[in-house]
Amino acid sequence: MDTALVLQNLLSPAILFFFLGVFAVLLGSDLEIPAPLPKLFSLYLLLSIGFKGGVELQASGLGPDVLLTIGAALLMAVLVPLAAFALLRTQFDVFNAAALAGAYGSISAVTFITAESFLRVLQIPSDGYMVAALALMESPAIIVALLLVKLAAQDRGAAADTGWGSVLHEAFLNSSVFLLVGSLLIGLLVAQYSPSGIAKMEPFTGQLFYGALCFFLLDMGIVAAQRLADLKQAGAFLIGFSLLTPLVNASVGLGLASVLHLSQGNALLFMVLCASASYIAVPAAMRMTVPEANPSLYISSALGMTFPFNIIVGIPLYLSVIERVLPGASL
Amino acid sequence: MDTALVLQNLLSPAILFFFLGVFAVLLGSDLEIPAPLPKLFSLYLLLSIGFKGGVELQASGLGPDVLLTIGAALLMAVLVPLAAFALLRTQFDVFNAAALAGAYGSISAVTFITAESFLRVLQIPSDGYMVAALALMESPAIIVALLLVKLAAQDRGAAADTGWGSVLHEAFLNSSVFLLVGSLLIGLLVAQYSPSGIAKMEPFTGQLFYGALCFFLLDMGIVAAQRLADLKQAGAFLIGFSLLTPLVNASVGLGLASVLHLSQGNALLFMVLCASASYIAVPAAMRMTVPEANPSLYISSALGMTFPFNIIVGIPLYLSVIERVLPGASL
Amino acid sequence: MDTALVLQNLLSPAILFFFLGVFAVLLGSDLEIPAPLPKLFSLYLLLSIGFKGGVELQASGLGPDVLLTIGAALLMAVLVPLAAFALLRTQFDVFNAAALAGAYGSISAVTFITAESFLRVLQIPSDGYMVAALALMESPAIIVALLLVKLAAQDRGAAADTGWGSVLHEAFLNSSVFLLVGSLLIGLLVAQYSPSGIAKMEPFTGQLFYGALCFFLLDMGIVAAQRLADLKQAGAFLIGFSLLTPLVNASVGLGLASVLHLSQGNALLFMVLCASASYIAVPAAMRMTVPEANPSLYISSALGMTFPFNIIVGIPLYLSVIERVLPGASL
Amino acid sequence: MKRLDLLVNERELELLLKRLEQVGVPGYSVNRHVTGRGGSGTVVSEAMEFSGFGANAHVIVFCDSSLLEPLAAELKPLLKTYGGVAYVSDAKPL
Amino acid sequence: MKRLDLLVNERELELLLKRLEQVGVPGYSVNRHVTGRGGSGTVVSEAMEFSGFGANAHVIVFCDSSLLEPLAAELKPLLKTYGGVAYVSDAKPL
Amino acid sequence: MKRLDLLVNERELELLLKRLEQVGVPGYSVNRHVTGRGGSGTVVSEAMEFSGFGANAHVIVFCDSSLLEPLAAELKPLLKTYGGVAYVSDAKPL
Ligand SMILES: Nc1ncnc2c1ncn2[C@@H]1O[C@H](COP(=O)(O)O)[C@@H](O)[C@H]1O
Ligand SMILES: Nc1ncnc2c1ncn2[C@@H]1O[C@H](COP(=O)(O)O)[C@@H](O)[C@H]1O
Ligand SMILES: Nc1ncnc2c1ncn2[C@@H]1O[C@H](COP(=O)(O)O)[C@@H](O)[C@H]1O
Ligand code: NA
Ligand code: NA
Ligand code: NA
Repeated sequence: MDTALVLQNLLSPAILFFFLGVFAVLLGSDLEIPAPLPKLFSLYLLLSIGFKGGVELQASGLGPDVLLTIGAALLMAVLVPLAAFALLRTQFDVFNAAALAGAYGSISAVTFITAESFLRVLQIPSDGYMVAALALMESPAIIVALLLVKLAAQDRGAAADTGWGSVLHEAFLNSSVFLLVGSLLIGLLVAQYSPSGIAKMEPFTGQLFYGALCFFLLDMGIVAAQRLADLKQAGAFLIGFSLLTPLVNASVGLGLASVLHLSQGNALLFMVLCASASYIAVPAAMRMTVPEANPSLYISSALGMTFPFNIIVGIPLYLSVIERVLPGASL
Repeated sequence: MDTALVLQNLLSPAILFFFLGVFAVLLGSDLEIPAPLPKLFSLYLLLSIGFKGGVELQASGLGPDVLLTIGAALLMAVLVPLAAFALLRTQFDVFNAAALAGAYGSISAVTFITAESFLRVLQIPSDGYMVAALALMESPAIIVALLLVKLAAQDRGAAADTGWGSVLHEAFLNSSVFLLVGSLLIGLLVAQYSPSGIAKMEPFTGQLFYGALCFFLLDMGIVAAQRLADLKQAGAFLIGFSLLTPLVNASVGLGLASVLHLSQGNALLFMVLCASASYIAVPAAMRMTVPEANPSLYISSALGMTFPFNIIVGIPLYLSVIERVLPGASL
Repeated sequence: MDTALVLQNLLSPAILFFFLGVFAVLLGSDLEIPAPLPKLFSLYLLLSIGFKGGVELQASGLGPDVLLTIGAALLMAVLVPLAAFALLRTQFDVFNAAALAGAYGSISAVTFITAESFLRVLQIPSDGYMVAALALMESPAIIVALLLVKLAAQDRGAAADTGWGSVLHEAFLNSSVFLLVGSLLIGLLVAQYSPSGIAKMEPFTGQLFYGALCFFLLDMGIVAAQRLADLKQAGAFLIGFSLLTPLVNASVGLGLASVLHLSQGNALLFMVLCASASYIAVPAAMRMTVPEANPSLYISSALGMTFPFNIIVGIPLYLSVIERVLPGASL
Repeated sequence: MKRLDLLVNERELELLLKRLEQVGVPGYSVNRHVTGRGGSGTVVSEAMEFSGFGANAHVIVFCDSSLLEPLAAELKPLLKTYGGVAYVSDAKPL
Repeated sequence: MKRLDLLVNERELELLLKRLEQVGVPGYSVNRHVTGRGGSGTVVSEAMEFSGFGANAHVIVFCDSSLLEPLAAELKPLLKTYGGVAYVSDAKPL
Repeated sequence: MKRLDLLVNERELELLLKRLEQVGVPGYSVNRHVTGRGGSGTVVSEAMEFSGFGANAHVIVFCDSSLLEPLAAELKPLLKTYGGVAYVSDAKPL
């Protein structure tokens, strides 16, 4: 693994502020980012990444490359939860296995954003249509997880509100999916019909973006470190799962990226999408539709372990592998 | 009505984010901008528009044109609530008629800001002193409404705190009037005595402005759509009133603008001031001084109907009329 | 005192927004910046000042000048609370005297930031390592105050959690110290190892800074004016103390600055550090470790009197003295 | 002792607290940003806090039962004018 | 009259309020952003509000005691499925 | 069963919750950002939350009456040192 890349990542403001949040908890500082400020930053990041992605998607168009990449993303969003469920069932009941599978089949937008910022520092280009892949990978795993519960636990008693209507609602209309997709569509429309709007949005969605990401990662460091304590109780299997799953999924992602001849930048983003786990959209859906599952299992592993692993170790690791495996990939 | 203008407006980021908020409610997404974030954005917008208006007002000075325009604005702020009251009394009791009249006699700063952004996209100039007109049009209708209540309902019982002291207090010191006027004066002072401060404020009050407006309009879309449901219960008369009043007031405004030889940009802003209704300053005052009125009537019609009508249909409509009626108006 | 300097300060946006907040309270406007928005701005200001200070500290290095200045800062942070305690004991019990001494021995980051902005308007340079002095002056007075309580009130009963562990914890890990020092270290590391990160942070930590300061000072004006009422009850001695202490401490600071041949800009920042009193870190610590002290004494004098005095009168006054006393000081 | 729970709109909070102080309650606690639905059916939501509407405030007063009568005299006209509810329960210090 | 205190996760709030309205309570007050610890030991903190977790909501209902039975019938299944607690005390209008 | 209402400054909340857990309460709910006025006349306002002052927290505990005595033993010294109030009422599960 390329030490220069690792250091470049570790010593970027984004990761250092994440560590600052982690240390605040470990050292017992009373530093906190009071609610609803973290929500402000997460709404802002989703709105900005969506808008910018839409603008770039309009520029790149929906050619066969784009559609193939998106198809591969959807494939992973269905396969990963199925495979994860099979593995998790060896240790957990149907409900917890399905909820965890849903989290790991879906994605983390902040991990994606951190990877994109990393690429930008290294001046490695990537394409705006990867944001469309991001948006489309959020929901399928939620549906797969619910399907698994319905199939595997047919006698669960009709306690929760688990009709298909409400499942699809949770999958496609939960706030983070809705805001991301909506902003993407707005970016598309503005780029097509009202391009002067792009420049007017730029200081807000563009220039401010990296600083706001750092501020949010400071908070993410705090909550990830708080969750780490929970995770200890969850046991060795789940800790191993939350560290190995990103590696396995990233490898499969790399294979697909290689088959699809993705550029190095797009390949990294694709691997990160496969490797990351959801701690916003999926928990929100699972808590309503699979209340039998223990939320501290799925949120603590996704947020306390997989998220830090990906942004600290994963991103530079995946890129250094890409540089070896896809050296001739079109930049 | 000029289709290009309509599309230009409809497909601007500001209006598209407004629609995104509306759709969030209509589709049942759980997207929300938690309190007090909307307040952050509304404070920010008032502070910025005030400051920039003050800076420009100092540049333009208080010539006869400026004073005449401001005089016309004050005239409208007194006439509109009187006329509206006469009409509304045919359907509502004194209290509700007066509160509604107050809302429609006053203005909506966000509608003004949206119109100004629209002008900027079209590169049609407008003058900073229009912000002074905005500031001065907020309060008079509050006083007129209270006067009407005092005259028409002399036997109301001394329940509410309705002495003149508290009425003037509500009219001139409520937070939105106070912040707008205060920031305007600060802009004036800074431009006169400490002009280096203008450039230091610019990234905050200038560059960020449009993006922050879009974020706020996302929230306004959510609350407007929530209010729409209330409005259905209020009946056809009020819905008609909330759509026709802006058109009538804008027409009178156009007449005055034409008499005063306002430039096209200033004429649009003037029409928008006449056409818009208050959902911040006036409800705040009415709830204290006319507690007998039903708040969901005045806030739902101003926020759920007149506001969306103005920013979606009104602004491009008024401008296309201006382009026909005031073609020779000085740009 | 140089009238031009005074006016330059009084008519800067920062001070004018502070006054706007003061007037809001005095006139009885309902303007408020709802929680946790003030916290957002204070976290942002600490993060930004720390980060930028770290970047500049890396550039200047830790030469003997820097170390001497920091040593002088630490000296003041120990001497001031001792001297203040001796004086305050003539009027207050041990607990209140120690808490007040702690507040005045520590510093106010916002006063420092306001002074720095003032220098920037006048284009007088100052050095980034002064932020290190700022960071290091926050904690010592907390420890001194606690030592004084332990020595002077040995029979206080073990009610509060006042072991050394928790005292050091309050002194060095309270959120404002932690965020400032952490951001400073991040700035240092980024400047050294990942300098491309500086430019990416700039729009957030740099361009936005002055506007955000103005917004925060609007809130500070509101809370300072609210505190003023409390202070009246505290009596003439404390009012005198809160106005004279900054002058005395600034004078001692000026002496040290002159001995150390600080530049004019650094000398002003040093005087401001000596003259300012803490209303964030110290009250947070005192309320836990000296619960016997009356918080409204120390927070009202630091926030309601000393803070406004320093930013309105102190900063231009200190600079005009510097211009006379240190005329040949290296710019 | 008694516990008094008051639910009023935030805009009337100042007025209400002034009356409480006049009656001489030993203290009170205020929880703002409360939402709800009242007798008139009006829904109060956080979404409108940015506007002139505000949300509700929940005021809790622990006081001697002897204060209930003067409190009722002071507060009932206010509640009648501006809306809001007031309920009393028993409580005793821990 | 009675006072009913409900503590549930914010995500279930909509469902709960719908049931309250079905039973026909005269009103309710909602306090969101409540944190806590429950029977399962799970700690709810404001720090997770940005995520899909949300915080708790505290719902207060003042109502006639005759409503307690239908309320129990409507709410208990909900509390059993999603967690949360419900307690009743005596209260009377001021 | 009993309902315990505690009002303390947010800065002491951690200490208080630790004591509650030591006594073994079955759960608790915390409402932060509460303002108020206490015996000493000090007004706590949201405006000072950015500073070292914080606001108050309102902690509600539903527990068996047998826990009241150990709770009083643990909490009273804390309340005496740092201020705050504690009141008990009757409550029963819905
Ligand atoms: N029965 C009730 N139980 C709990 N809270 C209530 C009740 N009735 C009214 N409220 C609260 O008091 C506020 C004002 O009530 P009203 O004046 O009836 O609209 C409502 O928004 C609720 O927050
Ligand atoms: N004994 C209790 N006293 C006060 N609040 C409680 C109690 N038990 C549970 N809660 C609240 O109800 C929420 C859900 O409880 P549970 O379903 O037991 O996890 C907790 O997060 C607490 O806020
Ligand atoms: N009688 C009371 N009723 C309701 N809340 C109270 C009462 N007394 C004190 N409090 C609350 O407890 C906090 C601390 O009280 P104290 O320690 O007396 O200053 C106050 O800020 C109030 O929020
Ligand atoms: Na994934
Ligand atoms: Na109008
Ligand atoms: Na000092």
